[in-house]
Amino acid sequence: MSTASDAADRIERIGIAVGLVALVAAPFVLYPVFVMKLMCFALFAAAFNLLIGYGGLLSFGHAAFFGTGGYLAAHAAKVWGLDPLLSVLFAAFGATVTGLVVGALAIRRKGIYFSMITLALSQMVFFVALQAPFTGGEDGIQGVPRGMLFGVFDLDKPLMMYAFVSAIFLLGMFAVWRVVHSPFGQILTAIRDNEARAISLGYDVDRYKLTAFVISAALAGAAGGVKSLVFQLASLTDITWQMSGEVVLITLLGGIGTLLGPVVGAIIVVAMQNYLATVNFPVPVITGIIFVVCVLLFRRGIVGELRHWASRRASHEG
Amino acid sequence: MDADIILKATQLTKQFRGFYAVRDVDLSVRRGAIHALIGPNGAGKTTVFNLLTKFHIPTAGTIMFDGEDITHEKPAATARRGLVRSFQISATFPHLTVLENVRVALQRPAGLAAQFWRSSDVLKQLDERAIALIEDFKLMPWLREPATNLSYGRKRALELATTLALEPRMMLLDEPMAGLGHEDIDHVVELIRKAAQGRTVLMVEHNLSVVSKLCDRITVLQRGEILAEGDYATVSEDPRVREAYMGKEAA
Amino acid sequence: AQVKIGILNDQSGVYADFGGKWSVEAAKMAIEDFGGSVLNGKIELVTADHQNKPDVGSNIARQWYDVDGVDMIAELTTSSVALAVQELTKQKKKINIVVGAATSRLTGDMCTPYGFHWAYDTRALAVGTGGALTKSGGDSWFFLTADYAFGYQLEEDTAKAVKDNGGKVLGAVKHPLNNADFSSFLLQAQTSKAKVIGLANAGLDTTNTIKQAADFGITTGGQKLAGLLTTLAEVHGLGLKAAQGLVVTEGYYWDLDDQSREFGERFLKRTGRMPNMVHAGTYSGVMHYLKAVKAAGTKDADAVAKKMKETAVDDFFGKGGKVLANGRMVHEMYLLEVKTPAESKKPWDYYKLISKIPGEQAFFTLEQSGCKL
Amino acid sequence: MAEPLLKIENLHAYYGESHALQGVSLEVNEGETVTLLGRNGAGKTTTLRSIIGILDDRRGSIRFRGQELVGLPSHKIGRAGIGYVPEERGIFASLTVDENLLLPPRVADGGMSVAEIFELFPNLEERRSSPGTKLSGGEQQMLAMARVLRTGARLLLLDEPTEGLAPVIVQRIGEVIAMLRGKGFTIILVEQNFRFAAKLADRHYVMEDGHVVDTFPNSALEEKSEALHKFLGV
Amino acid sequence: MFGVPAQALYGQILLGLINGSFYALLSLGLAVIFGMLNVINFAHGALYMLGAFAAWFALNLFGIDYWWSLLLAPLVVGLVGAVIERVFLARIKNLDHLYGLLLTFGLALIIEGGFRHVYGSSGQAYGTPEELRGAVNLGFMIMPKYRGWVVIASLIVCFATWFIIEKTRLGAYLRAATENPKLVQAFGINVPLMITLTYAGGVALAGFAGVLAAPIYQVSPLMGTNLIIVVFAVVVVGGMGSIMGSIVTGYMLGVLEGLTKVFYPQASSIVIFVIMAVVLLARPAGLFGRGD
Ligand SMILES: Nc1ncnc2c1ncn2[C@@H]1O[C@H](COP(=O)(O)OP(=O)(O)OP(=O)(O)O)[C@@H](O)[C@H]1O
Ligand SMILES: Nc1ncnc2c1ncn2[C@@H]1O[C@H](COP(=O)(O)OP(=O)(O)OP(=O)(O)O)[C@@H](O)[C@H]1O
Ligand SMILES: [Mg+2]
Ligand SMILES: [Mg+2]
Repeated sequence: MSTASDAADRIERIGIAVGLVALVAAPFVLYPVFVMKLMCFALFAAAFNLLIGYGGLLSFGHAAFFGTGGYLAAHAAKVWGLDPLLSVLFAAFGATVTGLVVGALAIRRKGIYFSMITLALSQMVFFVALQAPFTGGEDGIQGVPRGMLFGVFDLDKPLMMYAFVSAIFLLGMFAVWRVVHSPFGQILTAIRDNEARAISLGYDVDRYKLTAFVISAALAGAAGGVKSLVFQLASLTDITWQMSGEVVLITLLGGIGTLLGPVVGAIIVVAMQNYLATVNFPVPVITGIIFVVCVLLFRRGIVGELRHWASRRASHEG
Repeated sequence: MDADIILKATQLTKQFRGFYAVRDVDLSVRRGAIHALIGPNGAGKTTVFNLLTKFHIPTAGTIMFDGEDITHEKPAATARRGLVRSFQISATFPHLTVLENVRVALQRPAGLAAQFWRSSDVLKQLDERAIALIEDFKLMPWLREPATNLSYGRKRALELATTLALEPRMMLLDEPMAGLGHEDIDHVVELIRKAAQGRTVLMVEHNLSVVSKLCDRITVLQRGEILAEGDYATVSEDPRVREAYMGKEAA
Repeated sequence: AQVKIGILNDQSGVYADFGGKWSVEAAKMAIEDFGGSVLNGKIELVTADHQNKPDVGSNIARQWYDVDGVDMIAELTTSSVALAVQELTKQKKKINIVVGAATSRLTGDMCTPYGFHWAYDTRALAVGTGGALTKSGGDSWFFLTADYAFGYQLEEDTAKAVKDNGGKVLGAVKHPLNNADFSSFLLQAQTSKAKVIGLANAGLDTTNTIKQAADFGITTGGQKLAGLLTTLAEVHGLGLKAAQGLVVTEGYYWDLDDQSREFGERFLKRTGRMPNMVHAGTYSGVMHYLKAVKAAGTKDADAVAKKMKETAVDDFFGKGGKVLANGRMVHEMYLLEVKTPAESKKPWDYYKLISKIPGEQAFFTLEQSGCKL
Repeated sequence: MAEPLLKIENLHAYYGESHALQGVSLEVNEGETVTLLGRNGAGKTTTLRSIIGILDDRRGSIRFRGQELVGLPSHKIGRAGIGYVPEERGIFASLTVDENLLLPPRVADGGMSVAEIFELFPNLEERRSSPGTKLSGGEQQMLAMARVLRTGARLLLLDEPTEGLAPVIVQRIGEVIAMLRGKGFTIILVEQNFRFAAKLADRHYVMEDGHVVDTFPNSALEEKSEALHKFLGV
Repeated sequence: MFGVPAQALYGQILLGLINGSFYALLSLGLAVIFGMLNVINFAHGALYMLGAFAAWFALNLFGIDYWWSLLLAPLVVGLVGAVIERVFLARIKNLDHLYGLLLTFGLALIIEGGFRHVYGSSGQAYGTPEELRGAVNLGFMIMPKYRGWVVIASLIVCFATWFIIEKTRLGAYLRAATENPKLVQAFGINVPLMITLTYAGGVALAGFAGVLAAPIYQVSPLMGTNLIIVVFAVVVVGGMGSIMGSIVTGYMLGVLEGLTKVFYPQASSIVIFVIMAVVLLARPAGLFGRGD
């Protein structure tokens, strides 16, 4: 009976192998910056997916953490001259704190209420970013130095930067995978399924949810921090609610609750944004159409559909 | 206080917008007993359960569990003390497999719940115990089936298995036989009897033959208040109980 | 050798009218007027929508420079994108001409040898509307300011220009970005009895303020509205009924003289609308660049930038125009007032000229700019 | 002989991929009370859901008064005069007891009045204005029964109506069913409580694994007890 | 009070009430749709915009005046809503309501993006109807007549809607159908039709608000984009799904926001979110909510 889900896992493992090879080859074929951007979004989406895919919590305000991370890393690197790694860690830390506050408020409610609360709170974070003196208003923080990693590796060299970003990306993805496939992840899924029952089994569900929320926020913050080093700027776009929508799109398109989904989703969305920018067709319309098509036709997302297909085939054969 | 009494509720009262669902109930459950709470529909049995397990906050009264006042504790904390309930309307984790359902209950006592940095492979150590329970409840064929695909009756069995997995000091079972097929009832009675060894059980049950077979002591509730208490023979003789609950043809 | 020009701006967002695809048309016209080729090669045009996202913008710019062989990027509405692309352009040693973005930092602390800023900036708007309007009698001011850096800068610069010209500022109220209802703020402005209400905001915020001001009888009550960043495109959207009496500063108006009319009418024929200063500025910037390439005989950025700075601009757009070492194109600006429906005689007849502001007054000098080159 | 009130032929029903009913055929005559017996998971509930159309992934034929129900949207089935008391009771949390009671529209004349219903279930009258799901489990079951009695539906599908009820109430429900039977209602009853069902039914169908495996009149109960024991463990 | 003359305060309260009228109408529509369909209608802002555009088209293409538009535009928007429900939402009705949110989010992007592509972003002007031009001097402020009308119109429509849903049989059907549509349908009620009509009705309210807004704001593709987020907050504060809650909260928050504009204008756009956070701490179900 387990063969069906094994088959699905196998598909994803193949995907991971292909992905790793691609990761090594990519900087020689594609734009390093493009691939780095993609990794930032993939990590962001993976963090988001941790919440929705495994905790059943749809946060519609995740840009708050991504954006906060971006600003903090940019500020740390530019104004304080921190080491790039420390800047990213600082970003993750800041997002953790933000996540703790937002999460503590939001997990008091469930379902759609939860989404609305995260959305509203992220709007508050947006206004802080808009007004705080250090964020540079609509200009953003420009000219962020990439710096020297450990004072040795010059990240202005594209390949160095690429290696740095890849390392953080892989680490982040591993963290997500670990959390999902951990005892904690199992309890999280159980809580999503039936909260009252989990309570009656003695679980403090709020603590579990909050933990998941904070881990997710921290990773999103790290992703945002890396992004601001890659592009050498932090700006308001990363903290708007439209960005929160975008990460939902990425995850939905790739496959909610799958490990590779966020990566596949990010590849498509980022590539699409770049491509659509140069044709005379309004980007929001295309984005909207993808949303609608995904929801109507393949809710499992690309990776989810693949997994489903594999497991069906396996169970028919088996 | 009597050391023999594991659970003691005093003057327990619950009011819903002016309506007394439970009123001045004094309930003592002896350690090691199988105690039944019976009464007509709407008498307040489930409400008492909800109060004891902290799912409701009592309007008045105190609850002592094992000599400690738990009146104002959080539900999860009470569960961790070993006071665990099942639900009247079946409660499983629908998307988890049968094995995982049982394992979730085993995880907390085993200290394998909050670690987000460890591999879930560590959970395999719980499988043996989980499978033993699942076998007891004849659920082996569905071991890796998501709970949602089970029929109603099997869900009840699964829920019971999950509750037992916690090895609670005291179990509160809300109509454990409801929805079970006839063929299974005797089997579950045995399971409960076996599970009750070394622990205390408080159960709500409408199936009187089960009550008479299993329970040492019975409390009858009516309209939120205690109507009678005693062993099965005494209670079933009580004309008020017959009138209010058992009807003409009580066993 | 081919020359490739990229127009990168907002084509689907809030600034889609302000610049948008109309700027692309303007660039096309410039290329056609130039003859379509330079240095024995075709001039090509590519265009993209940066969606107001600096990362999208700089990604496209990077790709254009590295793969597609783009030599110059122009337009660049939205400050954050413009700053990001200008930084990149410096790294890649290409040329960029910012037309649509406002921030004077582009030729100030963030200036680069290869970055140019063409149509206007926050300083010019401040001096134009603030200074010139104060001189012509509007000497007490109240500001409605969008609550973020752009708004503050605009308010601060304008307030300074007002005071320098002997006016006084009676008060200011900061409103949130993307506010829909301005009646509350307008009421405060009304009770201040200031002669001029300065709108230090942009986009839909500005148009909504103007529209609602009409409802509350602000302009008919004798107060003047000054849209610090308002162009013909927005006035067109509002209609004269709502916009009448509004005072704006632009670097171009189609009905100023024969030269401007000639361009405006050709543009109208192609697009169905009259150009504002961003569209006209894009034309001018592209044209100036092409002339410089031709004169330098190479597309090498250093040589072209040098030529661009050496040569006077002085076309229909940049009257008396010259380019400073920091990339600032200094040219005449115009203080304009929106006509009443009765005054307007034909379609697109929207403005009357109040005064001309010489470029030297409108823009910072190299020393003032704070550019360290 | 006239066509039976309800005639099911070769009915297949699916929950997604799972094939829950695999060719069920049965007949119910006007005025008859039949039970569906069977172990947990035999397909009893599924049969009822297929009739009423809540489960619409079904194939085969279900004819009610000569009208084909397969393919009909479920509101038309309800309107045709079939009342359904679901296993999980289906009481609405956001409606008061009164609103719950009045919710199903009348589909035919001859339904009970609200006063008659409260006479039958006095508990409900007391709790009229409280939210439906705040009732105790047993009260909810009564409400679910009461609800369809109002509508005038002549064919009632009752899924384990005595589950979780106090013995007094079980007796009351038994009386209600007997009374309905006396009034000429047609009833399909799914019951685990076999002794209860035996007193009320004219005929029994035995189901297993999505099939009907046996049918016999109540009078044949004695002879069948052997076989039943095998199927049901009673 | 705080150095602000009482006169000015009255003015601001009145203005707040006008804004509150829009909040109330929009959040009411959202609450109806959420309460009955369990869908967070992200397209609400876009349909509000559509209402305004419908009035603009009517005037500029067919010469239909404001008063007819007030009637026709909501019908048109309702019709669009009915199509949306039938074509899209009906297909996902049994799924987690997350999908409803995502679907309508997508639709909002398409509608707004499309309009922006064709009509640009700076918007179109729509004049105030002849009868309501001009202003009355209330002593403490100049009150444009049209704005007074907005308050009256919205009050009437809000209370009519409330009555239909809370006091009629239809309302009970709708609430029941939210919980268990299949069962309600099995009782003989044509649930799919009812749901379509409800969605249509909910968005027609948004369309109505759009027409009311046209003479006040620029008729712009972006007019609903940011408003919608605020309205979500209003609905959360009021208690999601609570009809009365969303109406009362709409007006109340409009007034509170108006006052903030005097005392601390920068905060006026977040005051609603702050209130939301406070309310959720004190009363998780919202001011008028019935609990989870
Ligand atoms: N949350 C609540 N709000 C209002 N009334 C409630 C609530 N919970 C229970 N009640 C009422 O309290 C009374 C007792 O209900 P309870 O569920 O405890 O009964 P019970 O004894 O378990 O009955 P059953 O045997 O039918 O399950 C009932 O009348 C019920 O309607
Ligand atoms: N919602 C569902 N999804 C998938 N499978 C289901 C679902 N409901 C029931 N089944 C399956 O269909 C089969 C028949 O179930 P059904 O509920 O009809 O049994 P039943 O005879 O009513 O049993 P019980 O006495 O336990 O109520 C079972 O194998 C069950 O697992
Ligand atoms: Mg109960
Ligand atoms: Mg069943």
